[in-house]
Amino acid sequence: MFKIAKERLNELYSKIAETFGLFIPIKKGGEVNYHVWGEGKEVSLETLKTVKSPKNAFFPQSENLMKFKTEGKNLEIIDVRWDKTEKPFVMFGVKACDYKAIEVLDKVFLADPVDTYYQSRREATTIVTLACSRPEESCFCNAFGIDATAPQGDVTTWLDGENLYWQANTQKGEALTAAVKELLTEGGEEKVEAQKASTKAIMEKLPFASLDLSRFKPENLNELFEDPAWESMSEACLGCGTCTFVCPTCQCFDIRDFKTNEGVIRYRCWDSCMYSDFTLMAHGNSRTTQMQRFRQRFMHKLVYYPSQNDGLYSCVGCGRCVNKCPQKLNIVKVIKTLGGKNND
Amino acid sequence: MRDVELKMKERASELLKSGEVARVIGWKKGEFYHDPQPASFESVEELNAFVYNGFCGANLSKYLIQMSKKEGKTAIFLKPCDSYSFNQLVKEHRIVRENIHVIAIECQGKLDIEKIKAKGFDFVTEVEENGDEIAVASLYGNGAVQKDEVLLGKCETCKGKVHQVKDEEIILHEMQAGKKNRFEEVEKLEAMTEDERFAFWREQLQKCIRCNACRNVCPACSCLKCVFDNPASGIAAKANDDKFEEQLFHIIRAFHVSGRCTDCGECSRVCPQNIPLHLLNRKFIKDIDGLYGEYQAGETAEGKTPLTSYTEGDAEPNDVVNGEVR
Amino acid sequence: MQRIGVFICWCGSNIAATVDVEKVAEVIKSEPGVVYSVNYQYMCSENGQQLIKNAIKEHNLTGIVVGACSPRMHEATFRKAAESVGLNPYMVEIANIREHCSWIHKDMAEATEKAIILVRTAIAKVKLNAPLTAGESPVVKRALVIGGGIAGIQAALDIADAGFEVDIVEKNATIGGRMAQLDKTFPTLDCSACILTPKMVDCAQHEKIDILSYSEIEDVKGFVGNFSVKIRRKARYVDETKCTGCKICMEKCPSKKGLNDFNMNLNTRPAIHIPFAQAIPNVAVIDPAQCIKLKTGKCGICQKFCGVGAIDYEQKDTFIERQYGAIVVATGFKPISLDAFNEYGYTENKDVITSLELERLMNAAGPSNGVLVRPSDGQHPKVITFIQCVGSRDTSGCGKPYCSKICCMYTAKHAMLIREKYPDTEVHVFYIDVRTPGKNYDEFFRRAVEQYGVDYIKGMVGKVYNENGKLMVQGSNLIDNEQVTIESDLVVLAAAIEPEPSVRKVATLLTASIDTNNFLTESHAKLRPVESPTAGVYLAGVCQGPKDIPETVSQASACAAKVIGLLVKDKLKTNPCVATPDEMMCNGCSQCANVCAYGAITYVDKEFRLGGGKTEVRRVASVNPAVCQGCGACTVTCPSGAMDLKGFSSKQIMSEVEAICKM
Amino acid sequence: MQNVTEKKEFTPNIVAFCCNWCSYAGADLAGSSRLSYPANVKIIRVPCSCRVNPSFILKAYQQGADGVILCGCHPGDCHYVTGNYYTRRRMSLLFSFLNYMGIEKERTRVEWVSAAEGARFSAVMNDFVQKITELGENKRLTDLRVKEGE
Repeated sequence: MFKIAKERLNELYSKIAETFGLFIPIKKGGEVNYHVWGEGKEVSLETLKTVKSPKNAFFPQSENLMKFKTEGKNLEIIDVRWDKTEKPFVMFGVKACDYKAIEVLDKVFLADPVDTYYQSRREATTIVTLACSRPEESCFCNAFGIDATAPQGDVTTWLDGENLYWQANTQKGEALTAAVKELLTEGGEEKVEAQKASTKAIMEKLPFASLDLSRFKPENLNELFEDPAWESMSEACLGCGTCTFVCPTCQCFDIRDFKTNEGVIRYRCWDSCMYSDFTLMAHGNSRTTQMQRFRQRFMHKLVYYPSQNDGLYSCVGCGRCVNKCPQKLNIVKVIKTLGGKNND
Repeated sequence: MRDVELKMKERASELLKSGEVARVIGWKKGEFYHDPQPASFESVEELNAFVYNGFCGANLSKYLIQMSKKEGKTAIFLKPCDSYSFNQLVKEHRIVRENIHVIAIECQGKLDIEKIKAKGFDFVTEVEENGDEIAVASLYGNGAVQKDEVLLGKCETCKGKVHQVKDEEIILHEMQAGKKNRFEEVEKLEAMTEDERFAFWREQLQKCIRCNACRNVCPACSCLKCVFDNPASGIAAKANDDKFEEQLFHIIRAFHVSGRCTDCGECSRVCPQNIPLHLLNRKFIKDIDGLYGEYQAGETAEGKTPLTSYTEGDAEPNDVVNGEVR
Repeated sequence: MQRIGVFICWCGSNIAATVDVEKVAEVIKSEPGVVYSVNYQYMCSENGQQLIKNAIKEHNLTGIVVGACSPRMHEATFRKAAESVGLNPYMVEIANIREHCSWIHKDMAEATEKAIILVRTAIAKVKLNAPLTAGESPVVKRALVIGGGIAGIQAALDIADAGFEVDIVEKNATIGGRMAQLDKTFPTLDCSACILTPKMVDCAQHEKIDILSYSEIEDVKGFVGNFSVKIRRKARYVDETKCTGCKICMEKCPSKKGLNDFNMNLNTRPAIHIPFAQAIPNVAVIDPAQCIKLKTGKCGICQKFCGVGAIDYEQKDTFIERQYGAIVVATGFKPISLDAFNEYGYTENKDVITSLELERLMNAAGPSNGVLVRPSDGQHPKVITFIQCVGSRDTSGCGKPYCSKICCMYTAKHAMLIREKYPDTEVHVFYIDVRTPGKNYDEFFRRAVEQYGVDYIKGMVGKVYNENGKLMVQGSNLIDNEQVTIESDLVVLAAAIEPEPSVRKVATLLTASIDTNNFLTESHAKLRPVESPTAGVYLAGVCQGPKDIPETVSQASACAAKVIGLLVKDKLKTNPCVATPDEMMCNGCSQCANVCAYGAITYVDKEFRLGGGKTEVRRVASVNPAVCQGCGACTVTCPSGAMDLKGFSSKQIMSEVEAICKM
Repeated sequence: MQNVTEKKEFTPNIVAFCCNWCSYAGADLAGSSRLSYPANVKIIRVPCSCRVNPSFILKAYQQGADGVILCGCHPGDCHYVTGNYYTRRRMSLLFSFLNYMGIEKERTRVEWVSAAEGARFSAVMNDFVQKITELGENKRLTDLRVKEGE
């Protein structure tokens, strides 16, 4: 294990930025999101929940797929995907829940057929996670068996008042470590263990620590789908996309064309199953009410996705939706209502 | 506030019991004290979860678009600022006045949990409202904050404590208007140079994730199908691919609600990226006031809006600078 | 698949000298959707049009773009050509490469490049054009004239003479209007009654004219060609069909102290009365505010004496509803109230009168039987002072900013008549300017000054006050630059005229616009001066602006011509480029109707299928294509974009914008 | 042969929306009177200035316009009686708003040009082009995607 003094973090960032594009939580316009690091940027590593999750790095909110160049009646197709020969990048400060979310996304985008747009970005990334030390009341990653005190990743780091502690887990991690080695010194194991213990003590007091998910099983699918509680749960839903867009695991997108002076850009952008036109097809709309859309989102997270992915839920308990839903609806309420007997 | 909540609950119970109304729209207990959610109550039993406290900031009026179409009468609790939206919706024939029983309720300003958390209470376990002081219990320490400092942005500039519409009222204590001038922030921006203003809005709007929360919560944005969802409009788009899209979205949205926006402040309250969206709408309001005479949307449920009326001597567009005639 | 043909015109050398037409046609050939592109010397010529027609047939074109002169010039020509070979005329777009390109640019390369952009833009639009067909709506062959003054009478007679049914709705008990109150008319000095009453009789006797006197418009629905109007027939307490106009009731009526409004309240009349001798219809009316029977239940004398049993105290207002194809508004005027003009002492001095009062005093059928006397003591006035522009051309706010137009002439008329009949009378006239544009008008005025010795004083009157029974008129004489005071026996004020106040209600019902002075607005100040912007509504007389009798009659006849032109049609072709709401998106918010100048938008409750067997009733906008003029104001007001304009749809314009911005 | 390395002078791309009855006819008159204005002014015909939706103006900027000018009948002379009165209010508010967002005030303009004012139409366009040239390229309301590859 290595460590670096907190005051010297800027040197670390600077060093990483020499060879990598460095994405790190930065405060801009009052909000903390992952942005490319640069000298003078306001890094906010401790921020528990960036507004947008790190998925934006691999699965950007909007991404060009290809271009059609038209000249008169001729049409040429140009590949515009992110080029692997560009600088690889580092995602720095990823929290345990968000790292788990990347695993959820990988199962979607890297399974056959592979989404090569996602893949090329994913492969070029080295992920440096950061253990949580100060969870807040909306956190419930432990309900999904995630250990916020020891996240995985290519490199795992811990931060306390004095140092950042650094531990490489993978080859990519080793390579990054080698690149910044000159700034690191050895040691810190006890500090890390102490932090883990104290954080775990806090984690036990999380109000959502013991959510019961036992009813979300494939065999209960029909029963859950038909549950009358969906009506009242979804009643206040505005049908906005806040929950899906701040969610680290939501993966739906739309493909659209944009007309330029030269032709057309075909791009994809995040879409939300909460939107009424999400299911709009030539024949009509298969989900006509907000209840159906609302139900779809949570059934997918808690039933459909796990039934196809060995029981892995596509919720990681980051709590962003708990904080951000305009009308205070969220997945916790759904779990408590439908998840199982022990939720009362 | 506790007494107000009890009275509201009692009244809701009476209305439901007597069959006068089929449902009551109010707030229901959330997971914490600070996250009550809008809800409709159809039986006295359901009222057990009824709550009304400092975190009931949501403007419930827009729910009436759907609710007032249901069988039977709907009762709704409206804070003074929500009553403007209600009138505007009636004016635009979006809700049927006769099907609704409006209960005007007391509001002493609503709280912003994010502001409380920013004071260092980031694991809030309990909140207690004691007049101007808010006691906060958190895992990382307890303390108190001044209410003034943690009000929702929209409540800081509260435009008054008078209900514009009501069938009955539950007001037990005197209410106070906001302390800040609502155009102060707009004026601050107006005083900047073009470049500074541009930089300000670029930074703010770049945060936009096009989640549409502002639009979907907005009582003025009551279109069945928004132009941004309609491919035929030529401006439909979902997510940003370029900064322009956010500008376009917010400019057109502000224009569409101009003269109709009651300044209820919901757009800024719900924005996950905390973009001060109300400053867009307020600019229109300020300009309308300055150019065509003071106008408050939702003051009445009748009449034309400033953009659907004119006078022969109106200002020329080229002469208007910063909302004033040059 | 779209098959667009492009035709680039040289316009001789007008276009070809600065635009490389060959290159334009060549470059455009490779535009997606274009299957044919050609250039030709004169596209508008017989041969050019033939070329277009042939190409449409040969290449099975679905739309064409003509790069030529302004569409204001030949759009109709090319549309007709297209239509003649079966292509919908609205599938034609014009790229204006002459007025907007070749004529204003000198550099050939630059102009050619711009021409290409303009043609591309037109192609972008035409690709989104939809075939449009003009709609048709039936025409009810009956006209309504609101107001029975000379304007209404003339319009009604002209329309009826052409063979169409006309109803005149008059709010007073008789038709005739202001002209019936006049004594003589300028500039010929013929007797007003002598020329008006025969026309009134003509109306009464015309088999095509129905006079609905003592009636008002209550409600108007519908649109050009098909108005439905609700008319209130006020209770006159006399059966119109029975009354013979014998006037015995007037003699016997015990309540004789009602002010005679026909005589400008200068004398009195009985509660039951016929307004004047030649009234049409010659039927009595009871003033309910004055009638003892109607007020107290006792009396009933008139009923006793009426030989035909026409009196009916139980009569109530009734309503009738009729359909009309066209409506003429001829609601006329009234003199303004002079309450705000204290300086002339009108309210304090009986001998300060208005010109209209003077008309009655000089009229043989007037309160003094045509003998000019002072209202205060019945003496013959020796010195009479006229004051012009009382409340006209007044920017102080008390009066009206406009010139009332008729006062200069009638004042000269009055002065002349007085000097003629009573040569011993001294007549002074205070004026700002004397305005006499009109045939024989200035000659008339000069006669007053030169032959009749009327003393015209250029200047304003500051004050009129009573001193020892004499009216002292204090004013300035600007020509001699001195203050003058004229001791007068009678002072006559040329009060400004204003539209009859009831016009406001009429305008609202007809959705006809009104200006700040309450005059009805014409569709175009110069070119459509008798048409209201509301299709099918026409304006005659002073309701549209101050005018004298000959002008009023001209306008009334012009209205009649317009109405006849409308009523001879069985069906009206409507402009197909009208607003059209997408009901699936319409919120029914009413914003669009608020900006429609024509009242073309109404709202209907419609049932929509929601799926799952459910339905929903929603309020949605409905545009009447016969009334919509296609301005597009509603389209921008509509936040959801549900309202669109055919021929200029949002998609089309957006597409033009995209194409035109491409450098 | 011009020196190809010479920096290309900025010629603004201008879109003019003209109402059919007054301004478009005014532009026609400018044409028939041979009163020139730069070729980079391109006209889109609309029935009335009140047909111009703010989204058309924004679309023009997105597509690379450097200036947008809206022309209609003089207030009071509108062919459709009141159309341009609404235009006037809408555009007063919109322009003020755009400026509030940091968009240059001069970039967007409304001018009333009658059918008889050919000379004025030409003068207005010349002046507008000059103002936009001074102002430079539209960089604040443009969409980077549109100009890609240029």
